[in-house]
Amino acid sequence: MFVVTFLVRRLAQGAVIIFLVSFLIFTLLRVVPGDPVRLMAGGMAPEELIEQIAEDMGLRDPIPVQFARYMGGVIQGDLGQSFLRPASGAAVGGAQFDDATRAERAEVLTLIAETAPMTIQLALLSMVFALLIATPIGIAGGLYPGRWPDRLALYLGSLFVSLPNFWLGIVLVLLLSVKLGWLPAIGYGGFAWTILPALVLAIEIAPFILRTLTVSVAQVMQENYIAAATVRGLGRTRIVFAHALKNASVPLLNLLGVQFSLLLGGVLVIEFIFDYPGLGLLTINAVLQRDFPLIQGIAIVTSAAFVLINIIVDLAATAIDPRLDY
Amino acid sequence: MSVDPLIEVRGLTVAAGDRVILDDISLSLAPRAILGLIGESGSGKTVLAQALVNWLPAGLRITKGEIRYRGRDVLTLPRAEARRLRGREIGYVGANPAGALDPTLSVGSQLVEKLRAVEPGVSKQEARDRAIALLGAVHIPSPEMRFHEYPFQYSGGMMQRAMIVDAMISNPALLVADNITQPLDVTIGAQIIKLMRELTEQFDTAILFVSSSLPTVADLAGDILVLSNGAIVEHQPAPSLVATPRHPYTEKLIAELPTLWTDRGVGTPREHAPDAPAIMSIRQVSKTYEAAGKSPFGAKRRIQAVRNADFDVFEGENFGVVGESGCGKSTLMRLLTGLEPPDSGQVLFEGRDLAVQHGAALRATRQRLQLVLQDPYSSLPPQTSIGDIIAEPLHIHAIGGRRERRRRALDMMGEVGLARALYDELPAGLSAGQRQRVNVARAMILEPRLLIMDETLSALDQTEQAKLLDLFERLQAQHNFTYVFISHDIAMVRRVCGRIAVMYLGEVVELALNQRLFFDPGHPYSKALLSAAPTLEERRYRPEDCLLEGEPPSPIDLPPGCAFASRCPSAFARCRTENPPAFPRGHHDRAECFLLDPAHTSPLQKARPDA
Amino acid sequence: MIDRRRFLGAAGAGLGLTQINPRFFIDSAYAQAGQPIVFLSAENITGNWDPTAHTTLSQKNIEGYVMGFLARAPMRPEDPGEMNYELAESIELLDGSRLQITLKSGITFHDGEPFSARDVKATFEYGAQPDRPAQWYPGPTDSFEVTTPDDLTVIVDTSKGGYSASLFIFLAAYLPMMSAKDIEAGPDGPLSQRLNGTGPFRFVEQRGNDTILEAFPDYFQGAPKVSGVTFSFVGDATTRILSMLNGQASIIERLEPEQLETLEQEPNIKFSKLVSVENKYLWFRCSKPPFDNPLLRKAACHAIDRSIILEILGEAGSPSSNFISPIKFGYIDLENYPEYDPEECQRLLAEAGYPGGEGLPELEYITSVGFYPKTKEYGEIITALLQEQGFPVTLNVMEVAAWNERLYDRPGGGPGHMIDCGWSTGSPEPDLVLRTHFHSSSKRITGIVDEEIDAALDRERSAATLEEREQLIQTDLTPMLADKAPAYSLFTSVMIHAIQSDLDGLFIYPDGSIDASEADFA
Amino acid sequence: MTAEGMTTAAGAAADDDRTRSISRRIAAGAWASVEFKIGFFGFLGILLMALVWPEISALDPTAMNVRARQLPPLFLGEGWTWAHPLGTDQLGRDMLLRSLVGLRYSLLIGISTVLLMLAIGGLVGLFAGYRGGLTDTVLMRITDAQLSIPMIILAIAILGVARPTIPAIILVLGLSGWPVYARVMRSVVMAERKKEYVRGAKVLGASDTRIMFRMLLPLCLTPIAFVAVLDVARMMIFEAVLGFLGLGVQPPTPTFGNIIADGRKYLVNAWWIATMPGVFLFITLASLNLMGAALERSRNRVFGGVG
Repeated sequence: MFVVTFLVRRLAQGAVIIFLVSFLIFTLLRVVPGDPVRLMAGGMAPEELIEQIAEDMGLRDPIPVQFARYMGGVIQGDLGQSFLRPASGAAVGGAQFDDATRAERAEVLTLIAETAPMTIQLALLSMVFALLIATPIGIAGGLYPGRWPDRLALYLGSLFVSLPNFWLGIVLVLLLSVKLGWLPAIGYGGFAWTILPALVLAIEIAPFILRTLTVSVAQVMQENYIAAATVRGLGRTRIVFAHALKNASVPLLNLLGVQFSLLLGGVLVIEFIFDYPGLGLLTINAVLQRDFPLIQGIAIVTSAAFVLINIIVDLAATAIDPRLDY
Repeated sequence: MSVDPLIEVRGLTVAAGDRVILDDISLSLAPRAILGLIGESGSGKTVLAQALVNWLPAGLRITKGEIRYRGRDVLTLPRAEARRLRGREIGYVGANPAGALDPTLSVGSQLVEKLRAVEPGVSKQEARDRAIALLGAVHIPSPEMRFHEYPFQYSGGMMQRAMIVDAMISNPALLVADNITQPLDVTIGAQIIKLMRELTEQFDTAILFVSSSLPTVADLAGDILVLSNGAIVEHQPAPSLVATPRHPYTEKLIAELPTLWTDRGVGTPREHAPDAPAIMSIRQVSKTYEAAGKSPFGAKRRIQAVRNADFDVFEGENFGVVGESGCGKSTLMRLLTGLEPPDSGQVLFEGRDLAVQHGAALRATRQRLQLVLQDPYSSLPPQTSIGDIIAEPLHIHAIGGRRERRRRALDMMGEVGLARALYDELPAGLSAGQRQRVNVARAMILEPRLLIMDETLSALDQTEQAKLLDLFERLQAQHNFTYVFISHDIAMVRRVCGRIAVMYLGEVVELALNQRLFFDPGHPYSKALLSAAPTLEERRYRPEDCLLEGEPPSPIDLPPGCAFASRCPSAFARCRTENPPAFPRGHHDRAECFLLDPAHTSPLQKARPDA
Repeated sequence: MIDRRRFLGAAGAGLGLTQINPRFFIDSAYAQAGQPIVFLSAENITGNWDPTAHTTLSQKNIEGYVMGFLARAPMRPEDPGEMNYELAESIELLDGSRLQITLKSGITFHDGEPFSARDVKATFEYGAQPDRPAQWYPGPTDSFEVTTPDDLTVIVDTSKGGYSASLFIFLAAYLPMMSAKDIEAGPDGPLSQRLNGTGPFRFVEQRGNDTILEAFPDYFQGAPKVSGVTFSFVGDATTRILSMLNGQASIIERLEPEQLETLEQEPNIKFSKLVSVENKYLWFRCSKPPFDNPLLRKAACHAIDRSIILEILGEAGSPSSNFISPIKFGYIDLENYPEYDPEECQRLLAEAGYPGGEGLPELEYITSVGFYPKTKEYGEIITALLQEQGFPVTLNVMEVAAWNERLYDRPGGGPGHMIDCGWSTGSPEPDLVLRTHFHSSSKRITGIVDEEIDAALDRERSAATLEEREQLIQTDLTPMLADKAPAYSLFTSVMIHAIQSDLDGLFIYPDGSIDASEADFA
Repeated sequence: MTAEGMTTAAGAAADDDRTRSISRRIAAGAWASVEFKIGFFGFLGILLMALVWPEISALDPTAMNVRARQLPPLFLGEGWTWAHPLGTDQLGRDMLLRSLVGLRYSLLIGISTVLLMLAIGGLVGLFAGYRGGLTDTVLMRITDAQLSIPMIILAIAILGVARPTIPAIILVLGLSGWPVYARVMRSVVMAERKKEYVRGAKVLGASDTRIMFRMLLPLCLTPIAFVAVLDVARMMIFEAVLGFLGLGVQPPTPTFGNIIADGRKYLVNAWWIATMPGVFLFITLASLNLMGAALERSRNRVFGGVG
């Protein structure tokens, strides 16, 4: 019952967030310089034609009017159509003319639905890798503050955070794919294609997990109940694994919720480098092409994902620590 | 004694680096006996308790001596065995039950976990049954349900009982109880003491009862050890120790003990002059908080923190407000200091309503109305130096220049007995007593007229308390302050306050002059409070007669009728349906109890000893 | 016809068998027989499959696989004007204004329709419509007339337009033949939805960034040996190299010299290096100050040391001193082409009224990054060289889309003052560059309006014979352009493709399109 | 922490412990550890090099020498020369010089961005946490909204159209990165707000502004500052990512971002171009972290927290 009311409340708040995001992005895209119509119509198109198209598409209406129209669609599950991508799925670039013969444009929702699962697969795998790398070291660092595991965590974190993801991506491809030939790297042809990009992404996220874990484990180990557990006759292993880690996982969970956008940012670049056909690649292309409906759609979907992930994180945190209530 | 001692300590010395914490301690404890250990804070009593279970904090080392449990040397045991011995044979209950269990697991599961860790053979079901049975044995209501609840859902008293269950669940031969009643309300503390006594009888457990409160120890223990500066200075059976202390330290301890019923001339409670004007008037003040309900659509939960409080504080007097935790004292403090406005009613300071003052006017008023906070630890900003903390009010009110402020802060430090060298130090290094002096200095530097002391002395041991009380008296004589003491400490209030208001669940149930309250309480709750107060004197009221088991109802869903009815031995039908109004008892005194209704003749009144 | 396909004997070819290697993941993914050729393109394609709707090179390359042309121009430097007939049996000038095209018989489109003169007529007329973005020279639809005496004969009459019908010869290699049926279906018809041609590969679908083509078994010159072609857009040059290295790609394009160096160490990769039809230019915005002043434009040209640029480009660039590529009809090394000459530059600056660059406004030089090799690098060099002479230039490096948006002239002049761009057309026809950019009716990027240039362009278009036309281009038009310098051609691109060694039988045209009809994996 | 501040702190180490202010004691405590010294000298060294070397070097970080391009660093490969200790880049520019100048700009971007994020996030968090109620709800929903848009989408959306200059990059990154700080700040403030000394300060007559800015802010900033060090590095990398997308600082100004982004193409032939800035970044960050960790320990010692 509480879960239901909690969900109702959070989803309502989430709707507000998504609305704010939509408005923010919508406004931003319309006040920054750069006319999407010129891109749609192509550089060679005459000015009158550009104005004509803009008028027809309602792009010269006041922003609130445009926004209202757009949100009206969004509520009905219609994120609009891409300015540039045709329904046939072709990517667009270069200077084409928006003549009468242009193909029907693709639905934003379809484009996102096609690519999102790929990105989810990538994100999940990288999360698994990141946890595999960061948890043992982070926990050891937290258990022995000031000693070598703590330092290892610190230096490893510094090292990882200094590695630009696109640099690391290339180095790893050269090593693991080109030199050793262990893994495929570019494009997507099956699950194996996800491993390398996920690894790169994992190394990008790991420092933050490392740091949070080190700090929170160290903090939990200072808690009264950890000290008391010894005198209550519990073994060290049990104390660390059943109590300390459980409590230390709450800040980690929260971090994952908050740093969601970090993950997404990484996904963007990594998908571009690896030519991985996910949401990130779609986003980069959309942004570079000024495909406004697509950018908006992606922003809405990602903020919805953010809201959902944070609800899940909070539910999980509550399950771990009942004090948090709902 | 013919029985072999359960535990025997010989020549135990514990040191932190070069500093000796415990010096050559020897003691022995027979099975089923209760040994009391008394000492003020810093005497090393907690270290001793922890040394007995071979669980010393990092940095402390046993340098000499041995601890034998049933003849085996505890200190040389292998780690795993020591751990099992610790949990199974020797139980330990600490002073702070609040953080002693993992907050993310239910109490029951942790009890089961503990039992199975020290007694691997026990099945889950068996462990569960035992835990529930013991929870019942320590008088936790509906133990089956409570078993599944989380630590944060337990009140302090219940948590302490749960910790006792945790220690007792493996049926240990020895229980080390380290200051377990200290954080509890007196009525709850009294219940715990009663419980300890039952335990020795019921489970044949020997208890080492460590406490800083001599009356509590004397009440419970057979023999008492007195620890001072890491050494045992005296060892006597309880009655003889109280009657004929041999060591000067013990004598001093007994002498400093505030008394309830006998007047030993340690200062007189300060009453106001008959014609003194009211400096602060509380007029029908109520305050209700709303807690977010579990459901977004459901009703908010209303916590009635203060209900219809109405009294005056007269200039020059010491006014006391007593009550147990949750009675609304803290809310009252916030209302009195104008931190929060009341929902209804008025708080008048010097005749002006605090709630309507803002900005500069309010700031000016605040110069004359100051507060000394309760917790010596969280009340000082941790990263500001002591000098700056004390000078802060001058800063805020833009009084004096830099030098002037520094001079005044240093003067004030001198007045409250803080070394000038501490000016640039951080509060971190200070003892609780010193911290409270900083608090007092900070409040007094503005030379206010009314000082509100919110549990200011609660965290201090009696020696420190006595010193600060002397300080307050001296400063009052010098500056002519009016004090409002908000406290749960009956003995302190008895010593200091001229008039006392007793609060229970948000209501001022009784308001009386000092003498009248103690010798002729008008409200059964006042009487229960008095009966529970630890004292070495012969008790005027026996707890058994005055208080029923159980804890105060939650202020969220108050039952109709008198709030105390559920714990009141004298309650009758009317009490459960109707909330008694205040019945005047002469002077400014009054109490809210139907027993005082002229229309009612109660057994209590008949039984009044001095009637 | 016979020699139109040359097997690649280029550098690194035929070096051993594929190395055996524990690529268990890759192998499992690539082991199937009849694998397609995976081509990684540096440039994105448009969403509109109508061949006349774009000038995008990568899409032209896809059309190269799918579409048929009347003739193809291999455009090798030895003989820039060489033409090989494909769909045409012969192309003959009947007289100055009439061209007769005879078609091969028995050719069908991928959709099963037979290819006939009707389709040629429709294609010519549709492709020359003024509203077609790729509208091709020589003139709008109403300036010529196409008649089809029978199913295999087409006659083009240009007497209405007043120019020579010979201009259609080179264009035969430029315009892909579309089906008349598709064209008739109108703007919303299948033309924009898919490609339909007579080429060796059939368009299957667009899957994200991949264009899937499969072998067309009824190709009139015999079914291709490979199962198909996967044409993928991969924006990042490094990513393309990496997929070449790990064997996922069969061909990649637009290699940079360093990448060439990297790949040359690989035994199983061979290369094709071709001087292309593409020149890279520094375009001046001639319709707005200060570059509306030819003196200043020339001064800027003299400030640039093209030898440094070529050094940076290494094998990716070939020197040329004209506005068209050496493999275009009419190329000549111009004698008056501006060379690096600081003194001349200073002199011209002073003459233009900006001695030492004094008084010049802040100048913006826009270049792209990601498509053409080394643009940023030589952009930095050009900026530095111009600054050395006192031009207050700032370089603005943009990703392709942003650059593209700013590329073309607009009323009041295009953005910035100089912009970097190349121009490539799959035909020897020089007017596809010269007329497009420098005639006041087109003035794509520069925005130049100059009557003398217009007149020179018209003169060479109206020349009676090819010889006369060549003469006019070499002695009249291009020297005039070198003098007025509406743009500065920096060099001619060398197209470098890397190809897996086991892939044989490709023929690569200088515009980058590839004939893979006889390609096969060894 | 500026180099200057550190030297005075170090100088003060000899003074009498008692009369020294708290901050000096923390600095002195940190100074006593070897780690701090290593970090300090590492950072100081690199900072001095970045500030001084480009000024005194005869070379120009933007001067190209195409004939001497892609020379390897000392003792590595063929053709190295003492004139270019870290080799040259794809246009024959000195890598040492470019890395150092790049470090300047990257630090400028990293630090200003983090300061901006701290300022916005700190203020939002402070107000939300201290005021609570409606202020809190509104501010936190805005924060959540901002947080839910990946920074990079926002950055490329804005920078893709408004051309990237250093101030624009700082502004965009700063404006999109603050929510995390706002959330952290809010939770710390909410915890502190309930403490008694805040109540005490109110009774003393302190205004809300005073409590927020004089009492809570300094207290809550310190723990956040240590997170911020990690973020400085992250922002420097982020600038590199923007450079990689062609939205970074424009040439010829070298930043770590555009050096790495441009050098990436040559990773196989001339690995040092893209790698050197990374090495500098690591040294800078490791030094900062070493100092930070030592300061944190010292601070905990002085404030009586856990060591």
